[in-house]
Amino acid sequence: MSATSSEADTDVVVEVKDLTAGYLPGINIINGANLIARKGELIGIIGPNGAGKSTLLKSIFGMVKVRGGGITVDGESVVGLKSDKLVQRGVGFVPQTNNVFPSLTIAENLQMGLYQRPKAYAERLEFVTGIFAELGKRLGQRAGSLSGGERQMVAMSRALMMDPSVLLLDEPSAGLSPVRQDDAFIRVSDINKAGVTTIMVEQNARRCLQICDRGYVLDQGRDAYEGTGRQLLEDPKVIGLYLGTLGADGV
Amino acid sequence: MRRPKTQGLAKGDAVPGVAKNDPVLVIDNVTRRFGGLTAVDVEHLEIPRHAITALIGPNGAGKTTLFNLLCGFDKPNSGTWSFDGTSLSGIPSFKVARMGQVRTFQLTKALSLLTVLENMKLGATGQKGESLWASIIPAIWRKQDDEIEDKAMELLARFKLDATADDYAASLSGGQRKLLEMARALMSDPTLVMLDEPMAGVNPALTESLLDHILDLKDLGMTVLFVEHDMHMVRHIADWVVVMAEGRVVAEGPPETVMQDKAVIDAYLGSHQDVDLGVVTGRIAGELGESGEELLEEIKEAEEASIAEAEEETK
Amino acid sequence: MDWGQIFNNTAYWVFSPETIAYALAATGLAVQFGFGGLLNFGMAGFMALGAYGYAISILTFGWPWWVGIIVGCAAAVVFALILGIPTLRLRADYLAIVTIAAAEIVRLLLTTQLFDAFTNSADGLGGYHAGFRGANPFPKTGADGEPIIYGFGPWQWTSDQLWVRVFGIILLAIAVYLVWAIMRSPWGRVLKGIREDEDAVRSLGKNVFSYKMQALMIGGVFGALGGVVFALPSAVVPATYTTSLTFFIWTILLLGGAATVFGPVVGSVIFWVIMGFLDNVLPVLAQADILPMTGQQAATLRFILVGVALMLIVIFRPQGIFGNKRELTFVK
Amino acid sequence: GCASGGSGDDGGDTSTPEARDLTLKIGTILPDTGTLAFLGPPEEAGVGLAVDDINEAAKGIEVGPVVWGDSGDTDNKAYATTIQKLISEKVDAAIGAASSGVTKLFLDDAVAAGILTFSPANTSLDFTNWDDNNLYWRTAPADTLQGEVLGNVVAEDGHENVAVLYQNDSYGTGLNKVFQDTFTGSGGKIVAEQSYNTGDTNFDAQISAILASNPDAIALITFDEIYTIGPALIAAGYPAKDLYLVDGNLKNFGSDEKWPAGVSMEGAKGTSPAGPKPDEDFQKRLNDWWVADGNAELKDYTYSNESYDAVVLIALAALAANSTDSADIAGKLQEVSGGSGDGEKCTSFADCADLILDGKTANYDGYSGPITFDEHGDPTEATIGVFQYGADNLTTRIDL
Amino acid sequence: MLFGLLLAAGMVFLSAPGGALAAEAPDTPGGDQEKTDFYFGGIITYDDKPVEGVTMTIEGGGFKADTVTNVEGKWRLYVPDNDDYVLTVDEDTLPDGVIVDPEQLPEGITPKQGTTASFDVTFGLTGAKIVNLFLGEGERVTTSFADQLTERLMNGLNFGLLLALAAVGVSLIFGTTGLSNFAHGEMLTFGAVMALIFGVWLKVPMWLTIPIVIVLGALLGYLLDTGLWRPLRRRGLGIVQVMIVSIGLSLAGRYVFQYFIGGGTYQLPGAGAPRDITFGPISLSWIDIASMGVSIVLLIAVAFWLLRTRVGKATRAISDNPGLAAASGINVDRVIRIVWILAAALAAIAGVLWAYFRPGVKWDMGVQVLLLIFAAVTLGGLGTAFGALIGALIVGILVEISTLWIPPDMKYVGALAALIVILLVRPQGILGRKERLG
Ligand SMILES: Nc1ncnc2c1ncn2[C@@H]1O[C@H](COP(=O)(O)OP(=O)(O)OP(=O)(O)O)[C@@H](O)[C@H]1O
Ligand SMILES: Nc1ncnc2c1ncn2[C@@H]1O[C@H](COP(=O)(O)OP(=O)(O)OP(=O)(O)O)[C@@H](O)[C@H]1O
Ligand SMILES: [Mg+2]
Ligand SMILES: [Mg+2]
Repeated sequence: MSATSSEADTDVVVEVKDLTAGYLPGINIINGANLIARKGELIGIIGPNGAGKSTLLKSIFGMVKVRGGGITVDGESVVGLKSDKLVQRGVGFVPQTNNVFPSLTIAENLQMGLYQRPKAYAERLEFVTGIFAELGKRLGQRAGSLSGGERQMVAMSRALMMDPSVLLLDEPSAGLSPVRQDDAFIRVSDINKAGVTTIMVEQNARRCLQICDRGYVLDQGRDAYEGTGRQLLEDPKVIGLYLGTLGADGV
Repeated sequence: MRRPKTQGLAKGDAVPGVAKNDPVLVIDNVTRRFGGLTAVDVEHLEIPRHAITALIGPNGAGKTTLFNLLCGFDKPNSGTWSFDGTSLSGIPSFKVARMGQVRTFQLTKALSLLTVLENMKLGATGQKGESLWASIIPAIWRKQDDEIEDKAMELLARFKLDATADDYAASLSGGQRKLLEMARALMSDPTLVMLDEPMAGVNPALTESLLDHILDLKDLGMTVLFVEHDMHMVRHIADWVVVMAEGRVVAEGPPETVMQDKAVIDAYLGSHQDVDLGVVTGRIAGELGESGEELLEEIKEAEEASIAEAEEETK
Repeated sequence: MDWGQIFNNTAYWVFSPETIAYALAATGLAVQFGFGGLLNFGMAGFMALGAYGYAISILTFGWPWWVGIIVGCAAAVVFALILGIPTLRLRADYLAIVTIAAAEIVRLLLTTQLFDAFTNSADGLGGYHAGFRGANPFPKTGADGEPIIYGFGPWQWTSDQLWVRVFGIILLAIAVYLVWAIMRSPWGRVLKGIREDEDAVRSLGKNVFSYKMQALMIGGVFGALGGVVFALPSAVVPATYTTSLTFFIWTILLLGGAATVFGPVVGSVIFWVIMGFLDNVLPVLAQADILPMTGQQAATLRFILVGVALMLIVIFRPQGIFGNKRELTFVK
Repeated sequence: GCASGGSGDDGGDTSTPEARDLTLKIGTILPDTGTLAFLGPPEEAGVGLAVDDINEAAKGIEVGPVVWGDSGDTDNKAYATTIQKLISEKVDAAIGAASSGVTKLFLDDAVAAGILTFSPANTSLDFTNWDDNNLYWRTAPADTLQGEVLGNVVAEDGHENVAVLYQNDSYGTGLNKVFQDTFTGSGGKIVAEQSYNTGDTNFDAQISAILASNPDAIALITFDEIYTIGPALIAAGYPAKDLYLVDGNLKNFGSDEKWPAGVSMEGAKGTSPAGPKPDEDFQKRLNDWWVADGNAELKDYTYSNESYDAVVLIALAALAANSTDSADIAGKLQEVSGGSGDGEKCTSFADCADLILDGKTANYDGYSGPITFDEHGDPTEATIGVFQYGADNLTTRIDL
Repeated sequence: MLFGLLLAAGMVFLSAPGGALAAEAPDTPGGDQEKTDFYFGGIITYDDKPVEGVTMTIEGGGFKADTVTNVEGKWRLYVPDNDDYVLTVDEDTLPDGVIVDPEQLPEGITPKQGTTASFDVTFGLTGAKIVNLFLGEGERVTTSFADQLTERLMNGLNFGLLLALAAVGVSLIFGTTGLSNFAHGEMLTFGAVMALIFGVWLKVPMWLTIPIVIVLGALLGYLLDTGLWRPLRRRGLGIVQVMIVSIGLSLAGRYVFQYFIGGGTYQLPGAGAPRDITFGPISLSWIDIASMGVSIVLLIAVAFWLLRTRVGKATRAISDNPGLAAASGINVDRVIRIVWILAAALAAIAGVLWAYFRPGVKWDMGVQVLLLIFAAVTLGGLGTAFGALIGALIVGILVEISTLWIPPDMKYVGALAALIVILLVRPQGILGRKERLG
């Protein structure tokens, strides 16, 4: 893949090298994927359904067994580390599905986000409810009874609670209403600007590519295209295969 | 390439609760409360037949809850509704589905340890082999089953799931599950199909081709009611849009009109659909434009408001 | 140590009425749990009803033996109804506790002296064999008047014993065939769908409750038949139908593979072969002072080892003998 | 079953005594595991000691190594594999089981295989008319006799209002019924009647109900549950002297580490089938045998007498029949027990064997009493001893 | 009848004085007569006091004898044979105005035609027949229903509290891992057996034994988790599979106990302490009070732990979604291990309390309450620890009081039936909550 990655590259935060990973024996879902996120970068990953985007994030986060290749965070290999160890290293993750604790209240969900540093709760809560004001009013409601979009907000907030230095987001905007989507993207961008290296998987591909520094297109477990957000956004091939024309006609 | 929208659905002006010329679903005074929260409070709503209706509204507006009520998955505190002229209140969910009103779930319900194909075949209605006695004798149901399988494979191909037909549904990715959920609902040739955010998480390129399929279905006489947050899609295929907020129907009408509605824009759409977020966030240089500035303004305001609120609470 | 004898005694369990009975009940459980996802922990109750239905029909009412079997099955169906109507709406794990409790209630009702006239309370019933043995098609004695022994090697039976086995195996074969047939039909597909997510199946227009009830009944009838086969060569004693019996049936089911057709049969054979083998080998080892323990401790050790063996089999072959490994990746 | 009654009679003429050379194979199916496991050791000790005694006497019959088997209980189903083991080992007789329920479950198998089943402890009436080809026998006397003695003892002590706590099984219900009939027939009243199921471990509600009826005396028809019920009753302040026990629970608590120290049963009475010979010496021999076999000391002697007598009777019957065929033994069992009515009393295997070898008819009366079988294989005669606890929590025989 | 049946209780032969002419009461009943194998005997009381000096006559088969009741009101008349006899009470010798009231005769005995105090009497299977006459209005004081109820409620509370200790553990395990731990009964037995080993066999004082048991219980939990459950989680075994493993463990564990302590019942020191502390109708022993005290203290501690500590909340998070819990930085394995340690320690102490409550230590004492524990957990709402507490109290009390109305051999039927009924009304259990759909 990209020749830009070199050993001299000192501010690489997350590096995925020739990764192979999968669930079922004998079937690799990720087939030699490569990815680099430098300090403070906002990386977007797009691709068709079933391409392995979520699997890639899960492998970085230690939730899928890595079969080959390497993953480093801050220069150290994290292959084989369990999720809670990665959290200790400041990596936060919002999964695509099942991303809240249904029987816990919103407040408790958020507390879980801060499991390793309970003292900072009040401060972080303020930050998070600043983004999703709805949640602040319903802290006592059980997450299991929330609407789809509300869940998504809780999921995002939970990951933001811990003030991570690397943030992995799997389709954070799915199910959010248009205003909330824009909000979410802008927030992600803000957070990223504040120094949080962010890797975001999105099917809301245009929006994602608009704000990200660099983007990857993942197809069949390997990166098919790579470039700055703009390059991809305008690449006719990418448009034809992955972005579609619906959002582009600007009705 | 764009197909014409069905026109003349309503009997009068496009106001909330307007009567339709040929309603398939009529809802009256349906309310559902959870403790102190009124999640659904719909006075009157008609869904036009042979048309595609979009149900939009902010998160937590009560859209999914309304779906649950209409399909018998939840019991309302009050209200009546009828489908095709038959009252549905108190009818158990499976009967509702048999009558031709089929739904999908926003949080997908893939039948994990069934293969994708089996998931699909389960969707077909009127299967002879589903009665216990007939099931013992394959001769009774074999032929029908083969037909169902053919149909399922066809749909799967359209939804780009044919390669996974023999995999367990549990092994599908998030987006693939959404697709399966929708494809499965279509197996039953419903009169009215109710889709809860069918395209959330689906790749935009695929979405586009699927929309064509939905339009085909309409041409075949099916009625579609769907919830969606993707305005491009709504604009593209919806003949009619119903907007819900805080449980009520606050607006309805053809997409073009509704999306110009100030209240709808304020509460839901935001006026910045076409703003380039890259510019707004200052990541790339470019014309911010009027609406872009507005957007920034709004966000700042909202933030200040919530901070103020939080401060008040802490005091 | 006479390994030949130990082998023979162990091989006996391949065709024992107990094996057949447990296999039948486990097949019933396969329908209920393996395919239908119903956590029925009351299998002992169904078996008890089958056995008692059979015995009471004969002893109290003087009905023919085959009517007794029908009555046993009918009792199971009624029990399934009574149990199912209120409880099939419960969440799966609640169902487990309710069925366990219901089966215990059945056992206690059969034990109490309140219905002594029918059940002979804790003592149980026996001596109802005449009818069944009368229907035995295999001649009991040869031309020379000596009793005929059927079979070969470790499997040698009198005509009555053979008849019990043949009859049991016929029932089992029918049950297995039925399960095989219905589970590959659309009916089975719906049932499996219900196992995965009821609401999804409901949304597709299937009457979930009715399917669950059918599964509960079919499984219950197989359980009752298991109870009958268990009772055919022996007696019915209420203390037989404890929760342990249910647990053993569950273990058998998982040994063979929960959602499989032949799993329960193989599981039952494994279970009884282990029981029989350990019972034969342990005391011998203890007597030969290879195991430093008393005979009584050796007997106790058997159950320790049975427990450990069950654990190990489940641990190292969690999907069961016939189960599909692939399924395991996705279990919750 | 129906014994061939006449066969023993023509042995009376002065035919020359013939020497015997028999080898008898005995198996046990007694509870080593399960809820009744506490009954296993005394019963097995009884069997083992009897075998030793028989072999030592060397009267032309030798008992081969015993095939020890576990009957377990109805819960763990150990009996199922054990009976098959005994069948395939081709034993002539199986000693067991302790519980009537368990025996019921395997009896048909044993009968089909043609082995003699001989229980030292079954009391269920159902076996009397069981279709058993005359192959089922037992030494435990019917409860009827003990129940009546118990009823008389309680009545004669002048108690008017009595409560009963009994186990819901053939043993408990049978004994309870006879006890109640006798007791009410002599003028007393049953003021509370509580039962529990085999395997129950908590008797609180029952005890509370019994105490609430304020009984003058309490009859406890239980097995090992006495270890729970006894202390609970005494803790509740009920006087030990008004407690009445039965053979299932009449134990020497004083020498029993399982009984809580300091809980005195002084004055409590109990009934138990007992032979004419004193038990102390016999129990010591049982214990010695048991310990020599590599076990810890025996705590309990319930049904050891009956087990011992069962083996002796089988051996005597084999000797009398000059055959170790199960059916032949069964044919002689009634005779050697004295059931034919013309036997000469004898109280040990050696003595009885000598009689038989002399061509006479023996009438064995053993440690469990004057055993006499009827044509069903049920013992018809028994001596029921009455015992009382002293300050040392040990029983002494006080026959009224 | 050739008397094939029976024989006599009396085997002792004394050299009795011959000829029985009774004017004076003998010291021991029947001491005035020659002993035979057959006798009639009895006692005569009036208003619960023995009546002395009543003349009793026996006649039949050509034999006749009489005797007089002694100070205790007792009499005994030996007869030569098992035959039909007539027994007569000389009503003149009864206190003034007292007659033999036909109402108060023993069951099955009626006066002979034309008499009020002569009866036909026969022997049963034994050589003794007792005819007791309890005359006058004996007033019996029984415990009133209300008092019984109070007493049983107290017992039920005690039982419920110890069930709760176990149930909270089961509930926590279920709540965290989804596992219905069928081996929990053995964890109770473990505690009791350890108390037996240390408190009785090694003679460690009880105040020291209890902490030792708790520590050993915790150790058991730790070992089970590291040695068994955690590897199973690693292998990704399904919950039903793990459940079967717990069933196997239960079987193995139970028989391990039987292997070492045999099939008998043992008592812990202090078991059977007198119930001498009374409050109205309730009488308790100091053991009861200590037991309830221990339960309450431990339950409060657990409640505090659950409500106040983040580990408590983490248990629920893990039960919802272990993957997400890990993604939140929760060390899932560690929390689960803590839960096992806690549950096992609670179970061990519950086992000791159960051994005092029954009383007795027995190899299968744990399984006997397993179903009740599960009933409690379910009743309260699966996975809610506080529900388990409430459920346990309900079950404990139900078991204790239900036999006021139903036959005692069905005493568990009441509690189990109540469980079913409550679940029908509240399918999610008492404190359980419904899930949202869609
Ligand atoms: N079981 C419940 N208990 C309590 N509140 C509930 C329950 N179900 C839904 N709600 C609340 O009702 C409101 C409406 O929820 P609903 O799921 O219908 O929203 P929606 O319009 O579908 O939103 P979205 O677009 O985010 O999916 C939400 O605020 C939700 O929190
Ligand atoms: N738990 C699983 N077991 C087996 N296979 C799986 C599992 N999860 C995903 N897969 C397979 O891996 C492939 C990639 O899945 P993944 O979830 O990574 O896709 P994705 O790119 O995130 O798609 P989407 O945009 O739909 O979320 C899918 O084809 C799916 O079949
Ligand atoms: Mg994904
Ligand atoms: Mg919704």
